[in-house]
Amino acid sequence: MFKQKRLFELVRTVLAVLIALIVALVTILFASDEPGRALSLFLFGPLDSLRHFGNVLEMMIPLLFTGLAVSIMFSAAQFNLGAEGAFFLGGITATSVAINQSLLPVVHPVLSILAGGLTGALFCGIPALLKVKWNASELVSSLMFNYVALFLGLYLINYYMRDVDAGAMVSFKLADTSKLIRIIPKTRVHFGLILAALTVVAGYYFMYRTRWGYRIRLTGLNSSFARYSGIQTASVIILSQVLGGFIAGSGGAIEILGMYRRFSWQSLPGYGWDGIIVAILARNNPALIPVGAFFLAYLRIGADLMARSSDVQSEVVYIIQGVMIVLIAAESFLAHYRHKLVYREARKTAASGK
Amino acid sequence: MADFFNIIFSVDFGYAVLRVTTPILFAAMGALISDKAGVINIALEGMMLISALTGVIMSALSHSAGLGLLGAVIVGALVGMVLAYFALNLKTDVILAAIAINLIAMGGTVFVLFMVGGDKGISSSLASKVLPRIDIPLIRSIPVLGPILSGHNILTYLAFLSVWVMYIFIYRTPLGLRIRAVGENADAADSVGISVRKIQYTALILSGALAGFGGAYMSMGYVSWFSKNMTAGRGFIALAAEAMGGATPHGAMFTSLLFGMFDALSNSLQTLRVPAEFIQMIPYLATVIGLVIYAANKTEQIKRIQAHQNREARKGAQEVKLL
Amino acid sequence: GQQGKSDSVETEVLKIVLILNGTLGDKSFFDSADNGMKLIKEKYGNKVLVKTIEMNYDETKWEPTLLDVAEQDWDIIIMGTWQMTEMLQECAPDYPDKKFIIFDTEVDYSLPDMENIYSITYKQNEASFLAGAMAARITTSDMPLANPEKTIGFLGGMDIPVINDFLIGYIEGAQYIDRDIKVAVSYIGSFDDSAKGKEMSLAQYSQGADIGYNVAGQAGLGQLDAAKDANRYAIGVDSDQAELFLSSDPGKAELITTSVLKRVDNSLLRAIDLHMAGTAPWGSTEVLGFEEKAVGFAENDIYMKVVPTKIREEMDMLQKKIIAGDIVVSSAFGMSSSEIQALRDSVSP
Amino acid sequence: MQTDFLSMNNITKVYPNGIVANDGVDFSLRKGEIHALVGENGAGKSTLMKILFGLEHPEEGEILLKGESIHVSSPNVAIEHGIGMVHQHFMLVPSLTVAENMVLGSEPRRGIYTNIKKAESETLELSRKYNLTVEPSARIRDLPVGIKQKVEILKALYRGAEILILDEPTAVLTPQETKELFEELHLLKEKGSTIIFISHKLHEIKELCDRLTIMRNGRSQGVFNVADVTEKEISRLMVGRDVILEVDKGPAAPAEISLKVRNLTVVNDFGKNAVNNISFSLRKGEILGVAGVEGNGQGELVEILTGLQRINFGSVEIEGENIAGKTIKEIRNLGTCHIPEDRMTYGVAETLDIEQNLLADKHDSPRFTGKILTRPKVIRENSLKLIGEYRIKCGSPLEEVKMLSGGNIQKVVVAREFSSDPKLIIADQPTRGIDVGATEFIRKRLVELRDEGSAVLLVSADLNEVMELSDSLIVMYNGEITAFIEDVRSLSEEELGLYMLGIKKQTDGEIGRALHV
Ligand SMILES: Nc1ncnc2c1ncn2[C@@H]1O[C@H](COP(=O)(O)OP(=O)(O)OP(=O)(O)O)[C@@H](O)[C@H]1O
Ligand SMILES: Nc1ncnc2c1ncn2[C@@H]1O[C@H](COP(=O)(O)OP(=O)(O)OP(=O)(O)O)[C@@H](O)[C@H]1O
Ligand SMILES: [Mg+2]
Ligand SMILES: [Mg+2]
Repeated sequence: MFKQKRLFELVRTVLAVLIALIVALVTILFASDEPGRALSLFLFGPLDSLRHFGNVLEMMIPLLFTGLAVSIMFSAAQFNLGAEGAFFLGGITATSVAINQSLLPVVHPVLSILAGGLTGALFCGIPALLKVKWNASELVSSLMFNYVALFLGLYLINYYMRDVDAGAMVSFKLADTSKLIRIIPKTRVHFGLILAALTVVAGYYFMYRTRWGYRIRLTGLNSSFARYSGIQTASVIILSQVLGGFIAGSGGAIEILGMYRRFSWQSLPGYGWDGIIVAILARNNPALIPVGAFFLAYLRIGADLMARSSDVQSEVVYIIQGVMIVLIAAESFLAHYRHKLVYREARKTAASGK
Repeated sequence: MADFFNIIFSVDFGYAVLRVTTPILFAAMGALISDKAGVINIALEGMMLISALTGVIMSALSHSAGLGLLGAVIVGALVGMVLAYFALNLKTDVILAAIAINLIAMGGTVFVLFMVGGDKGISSSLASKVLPRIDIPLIRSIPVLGPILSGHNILTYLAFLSVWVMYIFIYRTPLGLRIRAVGENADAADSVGISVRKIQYTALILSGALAGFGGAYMSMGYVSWFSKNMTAGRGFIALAAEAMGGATPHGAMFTSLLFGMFDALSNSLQTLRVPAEFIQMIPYLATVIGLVIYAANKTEQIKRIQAHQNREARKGAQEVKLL
Repeated sequence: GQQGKSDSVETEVLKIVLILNGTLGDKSFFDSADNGMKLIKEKYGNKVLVKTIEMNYDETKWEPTLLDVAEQDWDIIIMGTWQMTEMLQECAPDYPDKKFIIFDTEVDYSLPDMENIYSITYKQNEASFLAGAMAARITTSDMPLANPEKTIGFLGGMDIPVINDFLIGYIEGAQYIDRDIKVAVSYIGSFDDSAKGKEMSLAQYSQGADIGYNVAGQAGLGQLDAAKDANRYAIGVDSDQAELFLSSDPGKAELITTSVLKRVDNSLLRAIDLHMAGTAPWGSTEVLGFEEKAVGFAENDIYMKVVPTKIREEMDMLQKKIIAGDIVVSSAFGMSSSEIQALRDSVSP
Repeated sequence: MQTDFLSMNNITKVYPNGIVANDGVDFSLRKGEIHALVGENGAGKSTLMKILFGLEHPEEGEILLKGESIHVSSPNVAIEHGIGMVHQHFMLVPSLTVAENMVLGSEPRRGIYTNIKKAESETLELSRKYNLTVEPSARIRDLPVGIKQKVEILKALYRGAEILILDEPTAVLTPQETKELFEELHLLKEKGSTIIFISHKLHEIKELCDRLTIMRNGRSQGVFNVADVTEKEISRLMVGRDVILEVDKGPAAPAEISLKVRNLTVVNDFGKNAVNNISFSLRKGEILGVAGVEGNGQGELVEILTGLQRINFGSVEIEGENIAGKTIKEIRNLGTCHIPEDRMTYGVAETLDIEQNLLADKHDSPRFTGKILTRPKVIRENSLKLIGEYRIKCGSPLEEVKMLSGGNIQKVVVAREFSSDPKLIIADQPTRGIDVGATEFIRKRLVELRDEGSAVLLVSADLNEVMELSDSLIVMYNGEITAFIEDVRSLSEEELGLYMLGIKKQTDGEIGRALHV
């Protein structure tokens, strides 16, 4: 029974992907004179060289962090969208530590990441506090705080960390001691991937094998019940968001330390929203976060390669991404057939039971 | 400081507030109607963007601003329907489906603009129309208020009218009653033969249509062209305004105006000697503060009402008993 | 990789790729660069193969793209903005037989193996100086839409060095004409939100400015709408913004007295010309200004019609002075944020 | 033999999770009868009725109305065919008024507007006609459950129901309200309605119904004339074995005081005393019943005792410790357990599996959680043990709780709470809406726990239950204790009713005996 269902899920997903691909192909037919090549770039481009596959892994790193962060907050039924702002501010505070030229290796990135994480924790903690104290919707306040984060971050860079000798609004150079080492030669895949993997594993254990994770999940599923069971729901609500913020903030820090020479974002990088996509695709289960993150990263890189090397407009990739995401997350897609399967199965067991 | 007050109490400022508020108000009404039916619509941003482009293309093709508006509204409604199809029929998580729509809107509008106008950034090659401004003869002659209230784009008046219409619609008509019932207790609505799905479809389609008005205002009223990503987060702000306004038409209008006021203020205050980043933060911070004050008040109020109700309920129970 | 169709003259075809760290459609910088590619194609036809790649604004994608194209068989790889310099400095030495052009910034030639890079920078501050001077003349003039107040406007996209480089020139130009000129400065905080750009410009106009200058990409176009609503003057940037509206909205176009041009297109064509002639200065930077037609005013019909001859003549004269070095315009590059803030405050109305 | 007015033939329903809720069920109705549908929790009663009402769709089977096959694709169709349903759980919109709820879906109109005036007058008319008094302009959220139940019935009647399905309408009603309801149902029957009545209280069925259909495991066990079968026989057919309805309970052996309530007053936000200066004690080894019409302060009392609400005035001691300022957790750690009145809100997380639900109050106890990680093996052992012990009907411990029938959900709650070695058990309506087998089981467990030395506070609106289970009893009316009955066996149901309605009250001295000083 379970096996059949799993098989069905697989078939369903494959079919959804196929349909999405057909939609993609139709769109590409519109936009391209060489649709076959474009599609093959899109599908297999990420696999055609180590560097391109490295790009997928690079992109996965921030997605793993924000995906995990969002899934923890959503697990507590806290629709905090602040991962975006936390990631950005995490990058900024990490920068403020990383531009310091007098710290030791190893210690330096650790301090920077901690700084980023703490900022993220603080940032996502504020909507949590407002929620607990005054019942202000965390969805709305975090959405607004994201804008505040952007402008605050820009101010900090502009007035405190800007390298006036640089020709753009960028921070001073990050010290070499602060950088995360590259772990796969010929790619930019950095130590952050290992950190991300560890964080996701820890996240899984945390959510499903510790008392705190249990409390978060229980509060998210039914907070009245959680309270009745003796759980301090207010602190759980805060914990989930502070933790989510910490992870998102560290993610921002790690992204900067692993991928950049200087801090140079001038707008929110969007990984928070991507994190929501990943978390929902993974149904808030940390164990599935890598799958969701890989899927999204592969999609993005494939689409980029296609836009870059064929005549497909780069904007088309947004359309393809949107369609793919929606179809794959469509739970009732083919539900009809699924039910038939269930029904037949139930009849069979009933018959054999008799 | 004198400058500050000069700015706030100027006629131009008052006029600007209404202008800034208009698109947010439309989208907030869109947020409201779907919220009432129990579905959160964070695709407003994308819907507005798509409609903004549609308005420009349609008006350029038809040489009529009215048809442009019609096109924008219809396409907004269609996007609402697509969202409904995914969320209600295919059971895609509604937040995810909405994010996907926003993504598609962001790239799709530029793509379509490129296909239609051969340009990726702005629709200046399309001779699109703008919706007219309206002078209201009587009101215009009122001192001070006159110039603030008169001479706006027709959609500005429509936006404020929509608040009233929405109020009547939600609280006085059968469909409104059903929408509220579905939003509050879908099972109950289902059990009396109301199709929950149909109602939520209706709400999302209306929500899209309202976002369509907002989008049309952006490209055919506020400015006279479509440019990439021109809604710049107004759909999200509308969402915040609706929540902050306690999910009532008038509340949402009030908070939209509040946001409009702070936004207009931040636009005017740039000349103050404060880093621009801080001024740019004002509207968002003000929204959060407003939200907190509102929510805190409401929590208090609910507590009081609940207590009252409990008491009444108990009294009722006893009366029944003694019958 | 992407290559041209191979034909008999394959060996003679010069393959040029432009990688943009943004997207097309900004009606300024990137579009202008792309236009440069078109000019090159027009001029050299079959002798060149050109391609433009948009890398979008996501910075993590820039370096992989640069490495990709460097590996493919392009002869000349063109890119722009300061953000690309450090990547290029690391990449170029690995591909000594490829040529790289970087515009609007320069690489650090004290580093080893930079001989295959040619840098182009622009004197946008000098062109902005002229805009400031013209605005100052107009606001104090008796032109039909000018008012007695000595206030002019500046609408920036963000408070960042490139934008401020325009601002500094503008302020200096205005002050050069009249020390009492006040400059209302607003930053939109975005390069997309043209509605907000319009709103801020309207606020400036209502606070007494009668001419404004927008340096905010697509968001800056809002100023042109505002000029029409408020019936005031505007100055465009990067491309000839009057031309954008000439057919669709002539009334608006007439208010755009001129546009300050940063002709990336011209400079790229010039670079290829030099390369074809074998005189391209690989391994060094060229600073292009009025002389090379890399910056300048859009001297279109509206400029000729709307701006009084006296002012136009003065502008020509100032231009000559700048070229001759009699007037030296400061640059925002190298200034700290507080210094810029102080300068803004000193002219704030 | 009369011809069948309605018949459902060979109905089979398989839920998406693979549960076969109805397996070839035949069910038929005669015009003008009151037909009972009984069966254990999860037997498939509600499912069958939902199919009849168009809320669920069967995989097989047909429905014949007056001999003609009908296809009930949605509640709308059912309503058109004159079928009305009062659901097991209220299907009302709390913020709307009675009249608005009444007309929802078939609103009278005036132009584009809803004609609220007409809705209200029609409601009033209908309520007079059937003697079901309600106030049309009152908001549902302000109404007590009894009235809500009336609104539900009126709702069905408003839509012209000739066949009225009542899914456990009495589960939330007090005896008096039930009596009233029965009178109204008789009235309806006289006026020509046909009624399907689902209940787990067999005496009600004996009292009200003409025929009954018994279901077990998704199949029909046959149709009977109510007059021909005894309660005992019904139970046997339902459960498949003999059920002892009377609890076999020896005399209590009260020991020292476990719970001490002194001068407790609970003031609500409007300054009204929901609980007014009450004092009593509860000793180990006894069951103290708290009787009273719902809403007379029992809810608040329970909330205080379990820490869900803060104490305003007075004191509460559990196991010798004052609980003022203690968290729920700390109170639980004193040895308190709590069976909540509303199991879906406070008792379980619906979408969580059974195993994890069984863990809620003890997830962090050293038995299940080490320094950092939980112990899956011990947890699995625990859940399997409890599922077996409490006979929770489920496929596996990993099944979501919402897949269980109501009675089995209640068992999950009870199993969890009873398995924490409680010293003080606060049981609020512990057997509400569950079948006889499960009721028997829970009552037996309560007595066992008492005999093992736990103190039990039993709050129940079910007079039978309080009188059968309690050793002593306090009666609450209007926030006060109106009577303390030391030995329940000496009490008659009538006398208890008088105390509950506040018509009779003991002297302070008599009530003071509840202190056991
Ligand atoms: N929507 C549903 N999805 C899956 N399973 C369900 C659903 N509704 C009911 N079931 C299952 O179907 C079976 C029959 O349930 P049903 O509600 O018909 O029982 P019932 O006889 O009404 O029980 P009760 O006396 O507890 O109300 C149960 O095992 C229940 O868990
Ligand atoms: N959509 C659903 N999916 C899964 N299970 C469901 C669903 N809807 C209802 N159920 C479960 O099916 C069971 C039967 O539901 P029903 O409404 O008949 O009430 P009940 O509480 O089981 O009855 P009782 O109070 O007599 O025990 C319940 O346990 C309910 O939670
Ligand atoms: Mg002037
Ligand atoms: Mg049932």
